[in-house]
Amino acid sequence: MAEITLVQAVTQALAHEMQADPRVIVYGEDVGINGGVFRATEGLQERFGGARVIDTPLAETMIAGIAVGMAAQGLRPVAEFQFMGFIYPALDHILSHASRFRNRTRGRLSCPIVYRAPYGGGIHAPEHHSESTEALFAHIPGLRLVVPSSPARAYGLLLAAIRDPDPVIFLEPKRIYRAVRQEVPDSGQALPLDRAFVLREGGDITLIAWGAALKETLEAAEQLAAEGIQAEVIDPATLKPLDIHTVIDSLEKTHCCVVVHEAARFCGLGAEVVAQVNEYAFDLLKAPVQRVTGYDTVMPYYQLEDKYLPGVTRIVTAVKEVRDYAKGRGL
Amino acid sequence: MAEITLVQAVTQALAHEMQADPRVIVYGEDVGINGGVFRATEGLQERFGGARVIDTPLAETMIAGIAVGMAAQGLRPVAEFQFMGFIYPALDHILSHASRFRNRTRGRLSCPIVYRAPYGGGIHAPEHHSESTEALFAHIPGLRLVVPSSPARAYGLLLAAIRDPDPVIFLEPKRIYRAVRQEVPDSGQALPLDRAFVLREGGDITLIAWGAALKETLEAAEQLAAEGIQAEVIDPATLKPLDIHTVIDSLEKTHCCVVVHEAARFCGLGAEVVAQVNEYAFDLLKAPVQRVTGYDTVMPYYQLEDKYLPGVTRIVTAVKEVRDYAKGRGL
Amino acid sequence: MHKPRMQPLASFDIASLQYLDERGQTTQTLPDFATPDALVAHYRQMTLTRMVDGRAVKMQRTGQLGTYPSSLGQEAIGVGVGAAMGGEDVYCPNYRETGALLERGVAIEEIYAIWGGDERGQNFRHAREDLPLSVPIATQILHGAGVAFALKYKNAHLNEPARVAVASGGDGATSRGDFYEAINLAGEWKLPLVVVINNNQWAISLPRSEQTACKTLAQKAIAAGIPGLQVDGNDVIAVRQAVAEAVGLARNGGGPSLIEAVSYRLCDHTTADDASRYQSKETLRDAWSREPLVRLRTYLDSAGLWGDNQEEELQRELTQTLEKGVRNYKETPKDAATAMFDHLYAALPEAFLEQYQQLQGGG
Amino acid sequence: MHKPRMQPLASFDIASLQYLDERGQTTQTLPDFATPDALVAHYRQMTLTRMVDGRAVKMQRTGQLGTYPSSLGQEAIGVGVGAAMGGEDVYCPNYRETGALLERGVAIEEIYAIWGGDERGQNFRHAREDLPLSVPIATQILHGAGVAFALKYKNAHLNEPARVAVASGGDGATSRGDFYEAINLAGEWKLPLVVVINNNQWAISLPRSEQTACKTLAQKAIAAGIPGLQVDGNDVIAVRQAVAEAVGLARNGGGPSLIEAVSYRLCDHTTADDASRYQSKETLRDAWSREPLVRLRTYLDSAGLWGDNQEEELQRELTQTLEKGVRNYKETPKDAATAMFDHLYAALPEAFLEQYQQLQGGG
Ligand SMILES: Cc1ncc(C[n+]2csc(CCOP(=O)(O)OP(=O)(O)O)c2C)c(N)n1
Ligand SMILES: Cc1ncc(C[n+]2csc(CCOP(=O)(O)OP(=O)(O)O)c2C)c(N)n1
Ligand SMILES: [Mg+2]
Ligand SMILES: [Mg+2]
Repeated sequence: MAEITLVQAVTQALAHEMQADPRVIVYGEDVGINGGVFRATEGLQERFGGARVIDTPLAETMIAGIAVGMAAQGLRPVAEFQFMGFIYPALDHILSHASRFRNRTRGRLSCPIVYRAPYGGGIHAPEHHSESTEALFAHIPGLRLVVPSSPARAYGLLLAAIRDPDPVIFLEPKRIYRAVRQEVPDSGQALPLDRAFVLREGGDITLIAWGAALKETLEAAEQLAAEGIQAEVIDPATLKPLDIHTVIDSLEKTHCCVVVHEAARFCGLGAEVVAQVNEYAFDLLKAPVQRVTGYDTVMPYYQLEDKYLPGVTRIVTAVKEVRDYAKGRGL
Repeated sequence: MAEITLVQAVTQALAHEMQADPRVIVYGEDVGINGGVFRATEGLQERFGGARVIDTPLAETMIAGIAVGMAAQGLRPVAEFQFMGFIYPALDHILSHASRFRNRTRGRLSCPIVYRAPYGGGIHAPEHHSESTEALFAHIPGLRLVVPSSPARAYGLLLAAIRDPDPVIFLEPKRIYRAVRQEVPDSGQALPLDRAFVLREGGDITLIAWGAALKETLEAAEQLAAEGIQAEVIDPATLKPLDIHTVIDSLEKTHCCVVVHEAARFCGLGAEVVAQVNEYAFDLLKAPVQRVTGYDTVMPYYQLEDKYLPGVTRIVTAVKEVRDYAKGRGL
Repeated sequence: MHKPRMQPLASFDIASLQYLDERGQTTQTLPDFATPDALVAHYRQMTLTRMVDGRAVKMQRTGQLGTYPSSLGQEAIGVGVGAAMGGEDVYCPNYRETGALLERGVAIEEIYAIWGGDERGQNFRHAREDLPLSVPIATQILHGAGVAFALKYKNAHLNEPARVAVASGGDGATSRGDFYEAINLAGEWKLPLVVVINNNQWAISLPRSEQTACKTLAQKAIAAGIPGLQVDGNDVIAVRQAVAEAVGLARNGGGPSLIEAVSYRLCDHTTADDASRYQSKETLRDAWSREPLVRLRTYLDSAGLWGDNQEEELQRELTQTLEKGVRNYKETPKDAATAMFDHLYAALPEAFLEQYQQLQGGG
Repeated sequence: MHKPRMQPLASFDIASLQYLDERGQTTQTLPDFATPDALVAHYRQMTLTRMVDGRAVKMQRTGQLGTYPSSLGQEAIGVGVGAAMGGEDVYCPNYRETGALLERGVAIEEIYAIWGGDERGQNFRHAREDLPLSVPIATQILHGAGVAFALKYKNAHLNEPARVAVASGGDGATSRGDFYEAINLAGEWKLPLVVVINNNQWAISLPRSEQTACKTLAQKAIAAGIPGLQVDGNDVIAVRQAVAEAVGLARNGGGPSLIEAVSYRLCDHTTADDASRYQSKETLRDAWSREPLVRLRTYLDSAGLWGDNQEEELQRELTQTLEKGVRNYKETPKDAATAMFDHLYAALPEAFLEQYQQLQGGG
C-alpha cells in the first residue's frame, strides 16, 4: 500500500465519505478543478462531479451560512476555508447558528457540518496565513474541535467529523501536511472524537501538544530521553470535548506537565488544560504546569516566525524547569 | 451632586471626551436621536450634532471596519454594537486589522478605537441578547479588554479607553446598567487600564469576578462573612492586560481562590486566571482554584437563564469546598 | 473640458405592483387566485395576525411575555408570503413574521413560547422543516440560500420533488453583507430562493432613507444579476401574486428573485422600544391611512363579500382560537433546567456530564 | 394566465469607457491630461511595474522572496489609479497593486520587504498615510470608507483640505459582504470614496463568470445608489480618466463611485499557484493580444512619441532603478526578534514584559 501524507489522508477521507454518502457535499474557494490551494480536494471534482464538489464565490460568511441551511435540509456539508486567517467572517454563523440550531429547535433541526481549514504557521506564508486561533472555537458551546497530527489520525478523525451529527471545526496543521508519509488503509474506520492519543509513553513528565507543535514536542521528547528524562506525549486531537482523563492518568505517573501550543498564550487552550489539571489533579502535581506557547503578539511576518513558534529548545527548557521545581518538592 | 447609574456614567464619559476632543466620533445603530437602545448615548446627538453622533446603516462588519480607516486618519472612533451578540460579524476587522495596524505598519498607523457593547445575561432578553464571550477578545493580541462594574469605574475606564492609543473592547454589563447609583464627578480623571480593583478586603479566600457577576460575588462575600469567612473580592476590570499581581498579593494572605464568570467555562477567561495563578503562585495555593461559571452550553432562553448564571449559592458552595480542601492541607 | 464618450453596456428597470389601492379599489384585474374564498381567508389570517400581535403586546406589558416584535400594519406581507408558498416549501423567517408563521401552521402558543423565553416554541409541531425564528439580522437569508441549494440538489440527484426556499428580512437587513452574499450566490447558482424584504420604513429608529441611498430596495437585485420587484406591501393580493410568481419561477429552475414589499411599521419596533422618540405623529397618522386590513375589508365590503355579521362571527371565532393559544402557552410547565444540555449535541459528550449533573442537582 | 401590470419605478444604465483599442488606436479624442509627457510617464511606470513584478517572481523562485502576487497584464490599472489621485489623497490598496504603489511613492524595497516577510516594508517612507497592503479580500474597502469619513469630517469640521480615499479590490472582492457594506454606506453618507475593481477575470481559479451572475461588476453600484462605470482596464488613459473624474466628483462633495476596470491576469495567481491547472492556453493567448503595455507603446510609436532608442534608454534607466531596489531589499538586515512586540501597543503593558524579556534572551 502506498504511503500518504496528511493532506492526502484528508483527500482520502473526503473521497471515502463522498462515495459512501450522497449527502456529503464538498465546497469552498478553489476546491474544484484546482483541488484546493493545498490540494486537499484534488481529484474530487473529477470523480464526484461539479454538483458535489463546488467552487464558491469569494465569501466566507456565505460559506459558513449556507452550510447551516444545507445541513438543516439533511445534507452533510464539508466546507473549506482557504486559510484559518479567513474564517473570522464565518464566526457569526458558526457561533450564532451552526452550534445552536439543534438546541434552538429542541432537536428538530441539526447541523452536521464540517468546517475545515488549514491552520498554523511555519511555512513562510504571507500575513493571515499562519493563524492558530483554535481557542476561539474551543470556547463556543455546541461545537467539536479537532486537530489531527498524522495521516492516519487525519483520515480517521475526518471520517468521524463528517459522520458526526453535530458541527465540527476541523483544523489541519498545514506545516505537517506533507511532513510524514504513512500507510493509511482506506478502511472507512473512524476514530473517536472524544479520546486523546498517547503518542509516546514515559514516566517522568507529561507533554501535551496538538497539530504541528507535536513535531517539536516529539523531538524534545527524544532529546530529553537522551538525557534520561522519559516524556509521555499526549495528543488530545479532539480539543473539544477534551479528554482530560488521559492526561490525568499520565499525571499519576509523572506528576509534572508541560503544555505546548503555537497559539498566543493568553486565553489559549493551554490555559484550559492547566485549569482542568488544576481541578482534577491538583494533588498529583509536583510543580506548576508550564505553558510553552506562541507569544501574546501578532504572528510575525515570516522572517521572524521561527522566533515566535515554540521550538524544541523552549520545550526542553520548560521541562527541565518543571522537573527542577518538582525535585525541590521531593519528586 | 446627583447620583448616576452605570449607563449614565458611560454617557457622561462619552460627553466629556467629545467635549474635550473634536476627534472623538460616536456611532452605531440607533445611537442618535434614539440615544441607543439602552440610552447610553442619550442626548449626545442633540449636544454634539449629527456629524459626530451618527446612526449607521445596519451592518456590524462595516461598523468595525470603518473604525480602522477613521482611526488611521487620526480620529477617535467610539463604535457601539447594540448587543454583544451582534459583534461577531465584526470580529474579522477587530482581529485582522484594528489589533494589528500599529504592528503591521511598524507604528506608522494606529487604531485608537473603542468598540463598546452591552454584554451579559439576566435581563430576560431574547436569544443573542445575553452573550458574554469576552474570552474570544481576550485571546487576540494587540487588544485591551475592559469590563466596568460600577458607575465610577465605568466613567474612569471609558475615559481611559477613549484616550488609549490602541484599540479597546469595552463591554458594559447591562444587567447592572441601572442597578446602583453613585456620585461620579465629571472630573475627566481616567482610571488605569492595567490595574485590578480590590472591592472588598478579606484574609480567607480570594474571589475574582468582573462585570455583573460581581453582584452575586459580593453578595456571596456578605453571606460568607456572616459565617465568619472573610473573602477578598477582586475586580480585574481590565481583563487584558490582566493584573495578576493584585491576585497574587491577595493569595499571599488567603491561599485560596475562586474565580467567577457568566461565560461558558471551557476556554473562558477563568482558565487563564487559573493558569496564571498556577504559574505565579503555585506554592501559595492550598487548594485548586475553583471556577464558578456559566455552563458549557448555549445561554438558554430567558426562562432558564437564572439556572445558567452563577448564583450566590454556587459561589458560596465553591468557597466552602475550596476551604475544606485547604483545611485538609493544613490551612 | 473633455467630455468622454461612453459605450452603453446594460440597462435595468425596476417596477412595482399593486392591485388594491389605498381606498380599497382595484387598480387592475385581479389574479386568478383571488377568489372570494381566498380573499376572505386572507382577511381572516390578517385579522388573526393582528389579534395575536395585540395580545402579545398586552401580555408583555403585564409581565407574561418577554420583548415582542409586533407586525402591526405589516400583516399583508406575512399572509401574502405564506399563502404563496407550497406546504412543501421551506420558510426561513426573520423574527417579525407572525402572519407568515400562522399561515405555515406554527401554533400561537409556539410563537408565544419563543418570546416567552422557551426554546420549545421553535420546535414547530407543523412546519417541521421551516427554520426557527432568527434574531441576527439577515443571517437567515444565507441559511435560505443553503436550504435552496439542498432542495435543488435533492431534486436533481436524490429524486426529491422541486421545492423552494423563501427567506424574509427587513429593510435594515439589506445593509448587511449576509444579504448581498446570499443573493449573489443564489444568482450565480440559480438557486430556488425567493427573498422577501419587509420594507416597513424603519430599522428601530433608522428611517429607510438613512439605510441606503438607493431609490428602491428592489434594485439591489441588480447587484446579483437577479430579478427585483417592488410590491405594495399593504396589498395582500400584490404580495401573494409577486411571491407566487417568484416561487413558480424558482420551482421551475428559473432561479432566485428579490421582492421588496413596501409597508409601514405602525407599532413600536418591539415592546422595548418607544417610537415616539424618533417618529412624528403625522407620519404615523399618514401611514395608518394605507394600512392593509381596512383596505382589504373595504374591498370585500364593496364587492359584497363581507359585512358586519361576518365580521362579528369572525371576531368570535378568532377570539376563541386566540384564547386557546394563550391558554396553551400559559399552561405549559417550565422546562427542566437540564433541558439546556439535552439538545446541545445529539449525545452529550462525557466531558460535560459533570456540569449536567451539577445542574440536575440544582446548580 | 393572469399577466400583472407593473408600474415603472426606476431605470439604470451601465456604460463603458475606452480611448485606446486593442491595436493601440484611439477610439475618441483623448482627455486633456493625455499630453505626450504624461503618456510617456505612464508608459515608463507600467514598464517599471512589469520589471518589479518580474524580478519578484524570479526572486521567489530562488528562495529570496516569499509568495508574490504579480500584476502582469494589469499594469494600466495600477498606474492609471495612481496617476489620477492627488498626493494628498489616501490609497487603500488590495495586495496586487505594484503599479499604484510605485506611483504613490512606495519604494521597491518596501514592496519586496512585505513579500519577503518583513513588516517594515509596510512602514512606507513616502505615502505615510496610505494604508498598508491588505490580504483579507475586500476588507480594505471598508477601511477606505472609514478613511473617507475621516477626510470628509476633517474637511468640514477641522479645517483640513478636501481629500479623497481610493480603495481597490479584485473581481473576487465584489462577492464579499465587506464590499457591499462599504459602498452602501459610502452612498448613504456621500463619502469621498472611489472604489476601483481590478476585474482580472480570475479569483485564483474561479473565473469571473462563476463569481456572480451579473453582466458587469459595475452594475453592483446600483445596489448602493451610486454611479458605476466600466472601463477598459488595459487602457491606461481610460483608467486614469475614469478614476480622475470619480476623484474629482468625490472631492467636490459628489460622493462615491464604483469603477470596474476590465483586464486580465496574465500570470499565475501568485508564485504559489499554477494557472495551467484551470486556464486554457487559448484563453491566455487571446488575452495577451489585449495587454496594456504593447497597446500604449504602439500608440506612442504611431504618434511619433516613442521609438527604439527611447525604449533602450528607458530599459537602462529602469534596470538601474530596479537593481537599486533589489540591493536595498537584500541588504536590509533582519529585524530583531523583539520587534514583534515593539509595535504591538504604543507602550508594552507590564503583563507582557516577561514574554518580551524571554524573547530578548533568545526565546
Ligand atoms: C446583526 C444584528 N444587528 C443588530 C440587531 C439589533 N436589531 C434588532 S432589530 C433591528 C432593526 C432591524 O430592522 P429591519 O431589518 O428593518 O427589520 P424590522 O425590525 O423593521 O422588521 C436591530 C438593529 C440584530 N438583531 N442583529
Ligand atoms: C477573505 C479572504 N478569503 C480568501 C482569501 C484567499 N485568497 C487570496 S487571493 C484570492 C482570490 C482573490 O481574487 P480577486 O479578488 O479577483 O483578486 P485577484 O487576486 O484576482 O487580484 C483568495 C481567495 C483571502 N486573501 N481573503
Ligand atoms: Mg424595517
Ligand atoms: Mg481577480
